[in-house]
Amino acid sequence: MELAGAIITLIGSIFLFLGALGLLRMPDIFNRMQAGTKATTLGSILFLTGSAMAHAECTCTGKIVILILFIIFTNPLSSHALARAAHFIGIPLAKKTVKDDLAEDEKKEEGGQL
Amino acid sequence: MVKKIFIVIILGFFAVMLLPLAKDFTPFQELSPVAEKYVEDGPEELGSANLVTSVIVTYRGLDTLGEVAVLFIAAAGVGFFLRKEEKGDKTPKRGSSQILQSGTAFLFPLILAFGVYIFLHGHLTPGGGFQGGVVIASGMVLLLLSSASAKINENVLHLVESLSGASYVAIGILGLVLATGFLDNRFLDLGEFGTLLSAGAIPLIYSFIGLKVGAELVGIVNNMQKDQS
Amino acid sequence: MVNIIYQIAGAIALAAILLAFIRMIKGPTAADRVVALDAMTIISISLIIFLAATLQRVIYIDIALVYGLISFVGIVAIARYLERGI
Amino acid sequence: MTTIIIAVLGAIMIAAAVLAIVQKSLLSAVIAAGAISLLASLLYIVLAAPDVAMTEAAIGSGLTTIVFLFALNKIRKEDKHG
Repeated sequence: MELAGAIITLIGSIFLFLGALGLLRMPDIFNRMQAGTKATTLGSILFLTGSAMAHAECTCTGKIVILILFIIFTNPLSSHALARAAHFIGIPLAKKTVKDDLAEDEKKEEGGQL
Repeated sequence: MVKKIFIVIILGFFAVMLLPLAKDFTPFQELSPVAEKYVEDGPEELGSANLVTSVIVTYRGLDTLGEVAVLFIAAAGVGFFLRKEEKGDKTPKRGSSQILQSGTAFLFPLILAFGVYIFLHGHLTPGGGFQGGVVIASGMVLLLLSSASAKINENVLHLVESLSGASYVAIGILGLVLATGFLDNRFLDLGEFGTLLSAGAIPLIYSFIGLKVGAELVGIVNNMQKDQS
Repeated sequence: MVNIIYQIAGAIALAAILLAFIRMIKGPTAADRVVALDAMTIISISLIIFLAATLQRVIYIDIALVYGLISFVGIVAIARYLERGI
Repeated sequence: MTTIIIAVLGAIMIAAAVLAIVQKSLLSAVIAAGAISLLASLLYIVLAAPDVAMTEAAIGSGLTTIVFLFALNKIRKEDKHG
Protein backbone atom coordinates (compact mmCIF):
# COMPACT_ATOMS: atom_id res chain seq x y z
CA MET A 1 0.00 0.00 0.00
CA GLU A 2 2.70 2.49 0.96
CA LEU A 3 4.91 1.51 -1.96
CA ALA A 4 1.97 1.87 -4.35
CA GLY A 5 1.25 5.30 -2.90
CA ALA A 6 4.87 6.37 -3.39
CA ILE A 7 4.84 5.17 -6.99
CA ILE A 8 1.58 7.02 -7.71
CA THR A 9 3.17 10.14 -6.22
CA LEU A 10 6.15 9.70 -8.51
CA ILE A 11 3.88 9.36 -11.57
CA GLY A 12 2.01 12.49 -10.50
CA SER A 13 5.24 14.44 -10.11
CA ILE A 14 6.33 13.31 -13.57
CA PHE A 15 3.04 14.67 -14.94
CA LEU A 16 3.72 17.95 -13.15
CA PHE A 17 7.18 18.09 -14.67
CA LEU A 18 5.90 17.31 -18.17
CA GLY A 19 3.22 19.98 -17.80
CA ALA A 20 5.86 22.55 -16.87
CA LEU A 21 8.06 21.37 -19.73
CA GLY A 22 5.14 21.76 -22.14
CA LEU A 23 4.57 25.24 -20.75
CA LEU A 24 8.15 26.02 -21.70
CA ARG A 25 8.26 24.37 -25.13
CA MET A 26 4.86 24.98 -26.74
CA PRO A 27 4.70 27.59 -29.52
CA ASP A 28 1.74 29.83 -28.64
CA ILE A 29 -0.31 30.77 -25.60
CA PHE A 30 -3.24 28.44 -26.20
CA ASN A 31 -1.00 25.41 -26.49
CA ARG A 32 0.88 26.51 -23.40
CA MET A 33 -2.35 26.91 -21.51
CA GLN A 34 -3.42 23.41 -22.47
CA ALA A 35 -0.16 21.92 -21.19
CA GLY A 36 0.02 24.14 -18.14
CA THR A 37 -3.45 23.43 -16.82
CA LYS A 38 -4.56 19.98 -17.94
CA ALA A 39 -1.34 18.10 -17.23
CA THR A 40 -0.72 19.86 -13.93
CA THR A 41 -4.30 19.21 -12.78
CA LEU A 42 -3.92 15.48 -13.40
CA GLY A 43 -0.44 15.52 -11.91
CA SER A 44 -1.48 17.26 -8.71
CA ILE A 45 -4.49 14.97 -8.28
CA LEU A 46 -2.22 11.92 -8.61
CA PHE A 47 0.33 13.51 -6.28
CA LEU A 48 -2.26 14.15 -3.58
CA THR A 49 -3.81 10.69 -3.91
CA GLY A 50 -0.40 9.07 -3.66
CA SER A 51 0.50 11.16 -0.62
CA ALA A 52 -2.68 10.11 1.15
CA MET A 53 -1.93 6.45 0.39
CA ALA A 54 1.74 6.61 1.34
CA HIS A 55 0.99 8.24 4.70
CA ALA A 56 -2.05 6.28 5.74
CA GLU A 57 -1.21 6.73 9.42
CA CYS A 58 -2.10 10.42 9.41
CA THR A 59 -5.75 11.37 9.72
CA CYS A 60 -5.71 13.66 6.71
CA THR A 61 -7.48 11.63 4.02
CA GLY A 62 -10.72 13.60 4.31
CA LYS A 63 -8.97 16.94 3.92
CA ILE A 64 -7.02 15.68 0.91
CA VAL A 65 -10.26 14.52 -0.76
CA ILE A 66 -11.72 17.99 -0.18
CA LEU A 67 -8.55 19.55 -1.59
CA ILE A 68 -8.79 17.42 -4.74
CA LEU A 69 -12.43 18.50 -5.16
CA PHE A 70 -11.41 22.16 -4.79
CA ILE A 71 -8.76 21.75 -7.49
CA ILE A 72 -11.26 20.07 -9.82
CA PHE A 73 -13.77 22.90 -9.27
CA THR A 74 -11.53 25.93 -9.52
CA ASN A 75 -8.84 25.05 -12.05
CA PRO A 76 -11.02 24.86 -15.20
CA LEU A 77 -12.66 28.17 -14.25
CA SER A 78 -9.37 30.06 -14.11
CA SER A 79 -8.06 28.55 -17.34
CA HIS A 80 -11.38 29.29 -19.08
CA ALA A 81 -11.25 32.94 -18.02
CA LEU A 82 -7.64 33.18 -19.19
CA ALA A 83 -8.33 31.59 -22.56
CA ARG A 84 -11.29 33.89 -23.14
CA ALA A 85 -9.19 36.96 -22.29
CA ALA A 86 -6.35 35.79 -24.54
CA HIS A 87 -8.79 35.32 -27.42
CA PHE A 88 -10.40 38.74 -26.99
CA ILE A 89 -7.17 40.73 -26.79
CA GLY A 90 -6.11 39.06 -30.02
CA ILE A 91 -2.94 37.19 -29.17
CA PRO A 92 -1.88 35.62 -32.48
CA LEU A 93 -1.94 31.86 -32.93
CA ALA A 94 1.18 29.87 -33.80
CA LYS A 95 2.17 29.69 -37.44
CA LYS A 96 1.46 25.95 -37.57
CA THR A 97 -2.23 26.40 -36.62
CA VAL A 98 -4.57 25.05 -39.29
CA LYS A 99 -8.04 25.77 -37.91
CA ASP A 100 -9.61 28.41 -35.63
CA ASP A 101 -13.21 27.34 -34.99
CA LEU A 102 -14.11 30.16 -32.63
CA ALA A 103 -13.08 32.89 -35.07
CA GLU A 104 -15.03 31.16 -37.87
CA ASP A 105 -18.11 30.91 -35.66
CA GLU A 106 -17.92 34.57 -34.73
CA LYS A 107 -17.62 35.53 -38.38
CA LYS A 108 -20.63 33.37 -39.26
CA GLU A 109 -22.69 34.93 -36.46
CA GLU A 110 -21.92 38.43 -37.65
CA GLY A 111 -22.92 37.41 -41.20
CA GLY A 112 -26.23 36.00 -39.90
CA GLN A 113 -27.08 39.16 -38.02
CA LEU A 114 -26.41 41.43 -40.98
CA MET B 1 25.86 53.37 -18.55
CA VAL B 2 27.58 55.43 -15.85
CA LYS B 3 24.40 55.24 -13.84
CA LYS B 4 24.38 51.44 -13.98
CA ILE B 5 28.01 51.20 -12.91
CA PHE B 6 27.20 53.51 -10.04
CA ILE B 7 24.29 51.29 -8.98
CA VAL B 8 26.50 48.18 -9.09
CA ILE B 9 29.11 49.92 -6.93
CA ILE B 10 26.51 50.89 -4.35
CA LEU B 11 25.13 47.35 -4.30
CA GLY B 12 28.62 45.95 -3.81
CA PHE B 13 29.17 48.37 -0.94
CA PHE B 14 25.97 47.16 0.73
CA ALA B 15 27.03 43.52 0.21
CA VAL B 16 30.39 44.12 1.89
CA MET B 17 28.64 45.89 4.74
CA LEU B 18 26.06 43.15 5.31
CA LEU B 19 28.33 40.14 4.79
CA PRO B 20 29.69 40.02 8.40
CA LEU B 21 26.11 40.06 9.70
CA ALA B 22 25.24 36.98 7.63
CA LYS B 23 28.49 35.23 8.51
CA ASP B 24 28.24 35.71 12.24
CA PHE B 25 24.59 34.76 12.43
CA THR B 26 23.82 32.09 15.00
CA PRO B 27 20.20 31.13 15.55
CA PHE B 28 18.80 31.33 19.05
CA GLN B 29 19.12 27.98 20.73
CA GLU B 30 16.96 28.70 23.76
CA LEU B 31 13.84 30.71 24.40
CA SER B 32 13.69 34.01 26.19
CA PRO B 33 12.08 33.92 29.68
CA VAL B 34 8.74 35.34 28.46
CA ALA B 35 8.52 32.82 25.60
CA GLU B 36 9.44 30.03 28.02
CA LYS B 37 6.56 31.00 30.28
CA TYR B 38 4.15 31.03 27.32
CA VAL B 39 5.31 27.63 26.07
CA GLU B 40 5.17 25.98 29.49
CA ASP B 41 2.00 27.48 30.92
CA GLY B 42 0.06 28.44 27.78
CA PRO B 43 -1.61 25.15 26.81
CA GLU B 44 -2.99 24.24 30.23
CA GLU B 45 -3.74 27.80 31.29
CA LEU B 46 -5.77 28.77 28.23
CA GLY B 47 -6.58 25.39 26.65
CA SER B 48 -5.64 26.38 23.10
CA ALA B 49 -3.87 23.79 20.95
CA ASN B 50 -2.27 26.49 18.77
CA LEU B 51 0.11 28.47 20.95
CA VAL B 52 0.38 31.35 18.48
CA THR B 53 -3.37 31.84 18.74
CA SER B 54 -3.31 32.02 22.51
CA VAL B 55 -0.49 34.59 22.39
CA ILE B 56 -2.25 36.71 19.74
CA VAL B 57 -5.73 36.60 21.20
CA THR B 58 -5.15 36.54 24.92
CA TYR B 59 -1.65 37.33 26.16
CA ARG B 60 -1.18 40.07 23.58
CA GLY B 61 -4.87 40.65 22.89
CA LEU B 62 -4.61 44.40 23.27
CA ASP B 63 -2.16 44.53 20.32
CA THR B 64 -4.65 42.67 18.15
CA LEU B 65 -7.33 45.19 19.09
CA GLY B 66 -4.96 47.93 17.99
CA GLU B 67 -4.27 46.17 14.66
CA VAL B 68 -7.98 45.83 13.94
CA ALA B 69 -8.36 49.53 14.71
CA VAL B 70 -5.54 50.35 12.26
CA LEU B 71 -7.28 48.33 9.58
CA PHE B 72 -10.52 50.19 10.32
CA ILE B 73 -8.75 53.53 9.90
CA ALA B 74 -7.28 52.35 6.58
CA ALA B 75 -10.73 51.32 5.33
CA ALA B 76 -12.18 54.64 6.44
CA GLY B 77 -9.40 56.50 4.63
CA VAL B 78 -10.03 54.63 1.38
CA GLY B 79 -13.73 55.34 1.68
CA PHE B 80 -13.07 59.03 2.34
CA PHE B 81 -10.65 59.64 -0.53
CA LEU B 82 -12.48 57.59 -3.14
CA ARG B 83 -15.85 59.21 -2.47
CA LYS B 84 -17.05 59.76 -5.98
CA GLU B 85 -19.05 62.45 -7.64
CA GLU B 86 -21.06 61.00 -10.51
CA LYS B 87 -19.42 61.77 -13.83
CA GLY B 88 -21.75 59.89 -16.09
CA ASP B 89 -19.34 58.95 -18.89
CA LYS B 90 -19.09 55.26 -18.13
CA THR B 91 -16.89 53.33 -20.52
CA PRO B 92 -18.58 50.11 -21.55
CA LYS B 93 -17.23 46.97 -19.89
CA ARG B 94 -17.13 43.52 -21.39
CA GLY B 95 -19.56 41.21 -19.64
CA SER B 96 -18.35 38.00 -18.09
CA SER B 97 -19.06 34.60 -19.56
CA GLN B 98 -21.83 32.23 -18.57
CA ILE B 99 -19.30 29.70 -17.27
CA LEU B 100 -17.79 32.21 -14.86
CA GLN B 101 -21.21 33.26 -13.58
CA SER B 102 -22.35 29.68 -12.96
CA GLY B 103 -19.03 28.78 -11.37
CA THR B 104 -19.26 31.78 -9.07
CA ALA B 105 -22.80 30.90 -8.07
CA PHE B 106 -21.50 27.47 -7.07
CA LEU B 107 -18.21 28.51 -5.45
CA PHE B 108 -19.29 31.65 -3.58
CA PRO B 109 -21.14 29.85 -0.73
CA LEU B 110 -18.30 27.33 -0.57
CA ILE B 111 -15.72 30.09 -0.07
CA LEU B 112 -17.87 31.76 2.60
CA ALA B 113 -18.25 28.46 4.46
CA PHE B 114 -14.51 27.87 4.21
CA GLY B 115 -13.79 31.30 5.67
CA VAL B 116 -16.10 30.55 8.59
CA TYR B 117 -14.32 27.21 9.06
CA ILE B 118 -10.95 28.96 9.18
CA PHE B 119 -11.86 31.46 11.87
CA LEU B 120 -13.84 28.99 13.95
CA HIS B 121 -10.88 26.59 14.05
CA GLY B 122 -8.37 29.32 14.86
CA HIS B 123 -7.30 27.60 18.09
CA LEU B 124 -6.68 24.23 16.38
CA THR B 125 -5.23 25.08 12.93
CA PRO B 126 -2.88 27.77 11.64
CA GLY B 127 -5.86 29.86 10.63
CA GLY B 128 -7.48 32.63 12.57
CA GLY B 129 -9.71 35.64 12.40
CA PHE B 130 -7.58 37.64 9.99
CA GLN B 131 -7.13 34.79 7.51
CA GLY B 132 -10.81 33.85 7.63
CA GLY B 133 -11.83 37.46 7.01
CA VAL B 134 -9.51 37.67 4.02
CA VAL B 135 -10.97 34.46 2.56
CA ILE B 136 -14.51 35.85 2.92
CA ALA B 137 -13.40 39.08 1.26
CA SER B 138 -11.90 37.05 -1.62
CA GLY B 139 -15.28 35.39 -2.15
CA MET B 140 -16.92 38.80 -2.36
CA VAL B 141 -14.24 39.93 -4.84
CA LEU B 142 -15.09 36.93 -7.01
CA LEU B 143 -18.74 38.02 -6.92
CA LEU B 144 -17.79 41.54 -8.01
CA LEU B 145 -15.61 40.16 -10.82
CA SER B 146 -18.20 37.79 -12.21
CA SER B 147 -20.96 40.32 -12.79
CA ALA B 148 -20.51 44.03 -13.35
CA SER B 149 -23.96 44.79 -11.97
CA ALA B 150 -23.39 43.11 -8.60
CA LYS B 151 -24.05 45.52 -5.76
CA ILE B 152 -23.05 45.00 -2.16
CA ASN B 153 -25.46 46.32 0.44
CA GLU B 154 -23.34 48.83 2.32
CA ASN B 155 -25.76 49.19 5.21
CA VAL B 156 -25.41 45.50 6.05
CA LEU B 157 -21.63 45.83 5.73
CA HIS B 158 -21.47 48.75 8.15
CA LEU B 159 -23.85 47.02 10.56
CA VAL B 160 -21.75 43.83 10.63
CA GLU B 161 -18.55 45.81 11.10
CA SER B 162 -19.85 47.98 13.94
CA LEU B 163 -21.59 45.15 15.77
CA SER B 164 -18.61 42.80 15.62
CA GLY B 165 -16.20 45.51 16.72
CA ALA B 166 -18.41 46.45 19.65
CA SER B 167 -18.84 42.80 20.64
CA TYR B 168 -15.07 42.29 20.54
CA VAL B 169 -14.52 45.08 23.06
CA ALA B 170 -17.48 43.88 25.11
CA ILE B 171 -15.96 40.41 25.40
CA GLY B 172 -12.72 42.00 26.50
CA ILE B 173 -14.49 43.90 29.26
CA LEU B 174 -16.40 40.74 30.20
CA GLY B 175 -13.03 39.05 30.71
CA LEU B 176 -11.98 41.95 32.92
CA VAL B 177 -15.08 41.57 35.06
CA LEU B 178 -15.52 37.80 35.24
CA ALA B 179 -11.88 36.65 34.99
CA THR B 180 -8.49 38.17 35.66
CA GLY B 181 -7.88 40.71 32.88
CA PHE B 182 -8.88 42.42 29.67
CA LEU B 183 -9.57 39.85 26.88
CA ASP B 184 -9.10 36.95 29.29
CA ASN B 185 -10.76 33.91 27.71
CA ARG B 186 -11.33 31.91 30.90
CA PHE B 187 -14.78 33.17 31.80
CA LEU B 188 -16.16 30.40 29.60
CA ASP B 189 -15.51 26.73 30.24
CA LEU B 190 -12.12 25.66 28.87
CA GLY B 191 -13.52 22.35 27.66
CA GLU B 192 -11.57 19.35 26.43
CA PHE B 193 -8.14 20.16 24.97
CA GLY B 194 -8.05 19.92 21.18
CA THR B 195 -11.77 19.93 20.39
CA LEU B 196 -13.80 22.62 18.65
CA LEU B 197 -15.63 23.84 21.75
CA SER B 198 -12.55 24.44 23.85
CA ALA B 199 -10.18 27.24 24.81
CA GLY B 200 -12.89 29.32 26.46
CA ALA B 201 -13.80 32.47 24.56
CA ILE B 202 -11.08 32.23 21.88
CA PRO B 203 -13.40 30.92 19.08
CA LEU B 204 -15.90 33.65 19.96
CA ILE B 205 -13.27 36.40 19.86
CA TYR B 206 -11.85 35.08 16.60
CA SER B 207 -15.31 34.97 15.03
CA PHE B 208 -15.83 38.65 15.76
CA ILE B 209 -12.33 39.52 14.49
CA GLY B 210 -13.01 37.53 11.31
CA LEU B 211 -16.36 39.21 10.65
CA LYS B 212 -14.88 42.65 11.28
CA VAL B 213 -11.81 42.12 9.07
CA GLY B 214 -13.94 40.60 6.31
CA ALA B 215 -16.40 43.50 6.37
CA GLU B 216 -13.60 46.07 6.31
CA LEU B 217 -11.76 44.47 3.38
CA VAL B 218 -14.99 44.06 1.41
CA GLY B 219 -15.65 47.75 2.06
CA ILE B 220 -12.21 48.71 0.71
CA VAL B 221 -12.60 46.61 -2.45
CA ASN B 222 -16.18 47.82 -2.97
CA ASN B 223 -15.10 51.45 -2.75
CA MET B 224 -12.29 50.88 -5.25
CA GLN B 225 -14.64 49.08 -7.64
CA LYS B 226 -17.19 51.89 -7.50
CA ASP B 227 -14.39 54.31 -8.35
CA GLN B 228 -13.71 52.58 -11.71
CA SER B 229 -15.92 54.73 -13.89
CA MET C 1 12.55 2.59 -0.23
CA VAL C 2 9.21 4.34 0.10
CA ASN C 3 10.90 7.41 1.53
CA ILE C 4 13.47 7.60 -1.26
CA ILE C 5 10.80 7.39 -4.01
CA TYR C 6 8.74 10.01 -2.21
CA GLN C 7 11.68 12.39 -1.93
CA ILE C 8 12.50 11.95 -5.61
CA ALA C 9 8.90 12.90 -6.41
CA GLY C 10 9.25 16.06 -4.32
CA ALA C 11 12.50 16.98 -6.08
CA ILE C 12 10.82 16.57 -9.49
CA ALA C 13 7.96 18.84 -8.37
CA LEU C 14 10.52 21.46 -7.28
CA ALA C 15 12.16 21.24 -10.71
CA ALA C 16 8.72 21.73 -12.30
CA ILE C 17 8.30 25.01 -10.40
CA LEU C 18 11.68 26.11 -11.74
CA LEU C 19 10.65 25.29 -15.35
CA ALA C 20 7.35 27.14 -15.01
CA PHE C 21 9.25 30.13 -13.64
CA ILE C 22 11.53 30.17 -16.69
CA ARG C 23 8.40 30.58 -18.80
CA MET C 24 7.41 33.48 -16.56
CA ILE C 25 10.77 35.17 -17.27
CA LYS C 26 10.65 34.50 -21.02
CA GLY C 27 6.93 34.89 -21.71
CA PRO C 28 6.51 37.49 -24.46
CA THR C 29 3.08 38.72 -23.32
CA ALA C 30 1.55 39.22 -19.90
CA ALA C 31 -0.94 36.43 -20.60
CA ASP C 32 1.91 33.92 -20.89
CA ARG C 33 3.16 35.01 -17.50
CA VAL C 34 -0.28 34.53 -15.95
CA VAL C 35 -0.43 30.99 -17.35
CA ALA C 36 2.96 30.33 -15.77
CA LEU C 37 1.74 31.74 -12.44
CA ASP C 38 -1.34 29.51 -12.59
CA ALA C 39 0.80 26.43 -13.19
CA MET C 40 3.17 27.44 -10.40
CA THR C 41 0.25 27.72 -7.98
CA ILE C 42 -1.02 24.25 -8.81
CA ILE C 43 2.44 22.71 -8.51
CA SER C 44 3.03 24.49 -5.20
CA ILE C 45 -0.15 22.93 -3.76
CA SER C 46 1.46 19.54 -4.37
CA LEU C 47 4.69 20.79 -2.84
CA ILE C 48 2.87 21.95 0.30
CA ILE C 49 1.37 18.47 0.71
CA PHE C 50 4.83 17.00 0.17
CA LEU C 51 6.24 19.24 2.90
CA ALA C 52 3.37 18.38 5.25
CA ALA C 53 4.10 14.67 4.77
CA THR C 54 7.87 15.05 5.07
CA LEU C 55 7.82 17.30 8.14
CA GLN C 56 4.96 15.20 9.63
CA ARG C 57 2.64 18.13 10.34
CA VAL C 58 -0.99 17.49 9.46
CA ILE C 59 -2.00 21.11 10.04
CA TYR C 60 -0.01 22.34 7.04
CA ILE C 61 -2.75 20.88 4.81
CA ASP C 62 -4.98 23.82 5.73
CA ILE C 63 -2.62 26.17 3.88
CA ALA C 64 -2.94 24.01 0.77
CA LEU C 65 -6.74 24.21 1.17
CA VAL C 66 -6.55 28.01 1.16
CA TYR C 67 -4.49 27.93 -2.03
CA GLY C 68 -6.78 25.39 -3.66
CA LEU C 69 -9.86 27.53 -3.12
CA ILE C 70 -8.58 31.12 -3.29
CA SER C 71 -5.69 31.18 -5.76
CA PHE C 72 -7.92 31.24 -8.82
CA VAL C 73 -9.50 34.54 -7.74
CA GLY C 74 -6.28 36.36 -8.58
CA ILE C 75 -6.01 34.63 -11.96
CA VAL C 76 -9.63 35.45 -12.83
CA ALA C 77 -9.00 39.07 -11.79
CA ILE C 78 -6.01 39.37 -14.13
CA ALA C 79 -8.00 37.74 -16.95
CA ARG C 80 -10.90 40.17 -16.47
CA TYR C 81 -8.42 43.05 -16.45
CA LEU C 82 -6.92 41.85 -19.75
CA GLU C 83 -10.31 41.65 -21.45
CA ARG C 84 -11.28 45.07 -19.99
CA GLY C 85 -14.03 43.73 -17.77
CA ILE C 86 -13.36 45.32 -14.36
CA MET D 1 16.60 18.27 1.81
CA THR D 2 15.24 21.43 3.45
CA THR D 3 18.47 23.30 2.62
CA ILE D 4 18.04 22.52 -1.09
CA ILE D 5 14.39 23.62 -1.02
CA ILE D 6 15.27 26.88 0.75
CA ALA D 7 18.09 27.57 -1.72
CA VAL D 8 15.95 26.92 -4.82
CA LEU D 9 12.95 28.89 -3.56
CA GLY D 10 15.14 31.79 -2.43
CA ALA D 11 16.90 31.94 -5.80
CA ILE D 12 13.56 31.97 -7.65
CA MET D 13 12.28 34.70 -5.32
CA ILE D 14 15.26 36.93 -6.02
CA ALA D 15 14.88 36.33 -9.76
CA ALA D 16 11.17 37.20 -9.56
CA ALA D 17 11.95 40.40 -7.66
CA VAL D 18 14.50 41.42 -10.31
CA LEU D 19 11.89 40.60 -12.99
CA ALA D 20 9.33 42.83 -11.25
CA ILE D 21 11.78 45.74 -11.27
CA VAL D 22 13.19 45.32 -14.78
CA GLN D 23 9.84 44.78 -16.53
CA LYS D 24 8.50 47.67 -18.61
CA SER D 25 4.91 46.42 -18.43
CA LEU D 26 3.28 47.14 -15.08
CA LEU D 27 0.94 44.15 -15.34
CA SER D 28 3.92 41.81 -15.62
CA ALA D 29 5.38 43.41 -12.51
CA VAL D 30 2.12 42.69 -10.64
CA ILE D 31 2.25 39.06 -11.79
CA ALA D 32 5.87 38.75 -10.63
CA ALA D 33 4.84 40.16 -7.26
CA GLY D 34 2.18 37.43 -7.07
CA ALA D 35 4.86 34.82 -7.75
CA ILE D 36 7.01 36.28 -4.96
CA SER D 37 4.16 35.99 -2.49
CA LEU D 38 3.49 32.38 -3.57
CA LEU D 39 7.12 31.39 -3.06
CA ALA D 40 7.36 33.31 0.22
CA SER D 41 4.40 31.32 1.51
CA LEU D 42 6.19 28.07 0.60
CA LEU D 43 9.34 29.31 2.31
CA TYR D 44 7.42 30.13 5.49
CA ILE D 45 6.13 26.56 5.57
CA VAL D 46 9.68 25.17 5.27
CA LEU D 47 10.78 27.49 8.09
CA ALA D 48 7.93 26.17 10.30
CA ALA D 49 5.76 29.29 10.50
CA PRO D 50 2.34 28.02 9.33
CA ASP D 51 0.37 31.00 10.68
CA VAL D 52 2.39 33.48 8.66
CA ALA D 53 2.26 31.19 5.62
CA MET D 54 -1.54 31.05 5.76
CA THR D 55 -1.82 34.83 6.01
CA GLU D 56 0.54 35.27 3.07
CA ALA D 57 -1.40 32.68 1.05
CA ALA D 58 -4.77 34.30 1.72
CA ILE D 59 -3.70 37.89 1.07
CA GLY D 60 -1.09 37.46 -1.65
CA SER D 61 -3.13 35.20 -3.91
CA GLY D 62 -6.25 37.32 -4.21
CA LEU D 63 -6.55 40.68 -2.54
CA THR D 64 -3.24 42.45 -3.28
CA THR D 65 -3.51 41.49 -6.94
CA ILE D 66 -6.98 42.94 -7.26
CA VAL D 67 -6.07 46.17 -5.46
CA PHE D 68 -3.10 46.63 -7.82
CA LEU D 69 -5.33 45.86 -10.80
CA PHE D 70 -7.93 48.44 -9.78
CA ALA D 71 -5.17 51.06 -9.63
CA LEU D 72 -3.76 49.97 -13.02
CA ASN D 73 -7.24 50.05 -14.55
CA LYS D 74 -7.73 53.61 -13.38
CA ILE D 75 -4.39 54.69 -14.89
CA ARG D 76 -5.27 52.98 -18.19
CA LYS D 77 -8.65 54.73 -18.41
CA GLU D 78 -7.21 58.16 -17.64
CA ASP D 79 -4.49 57.66 -20.23
CA LYS D 80 -7.11 56.90 -22.85
CA HIS D 81 -9.26 59.93 -22.01
CA GLY D 82 -6.18 62.15 -22.29
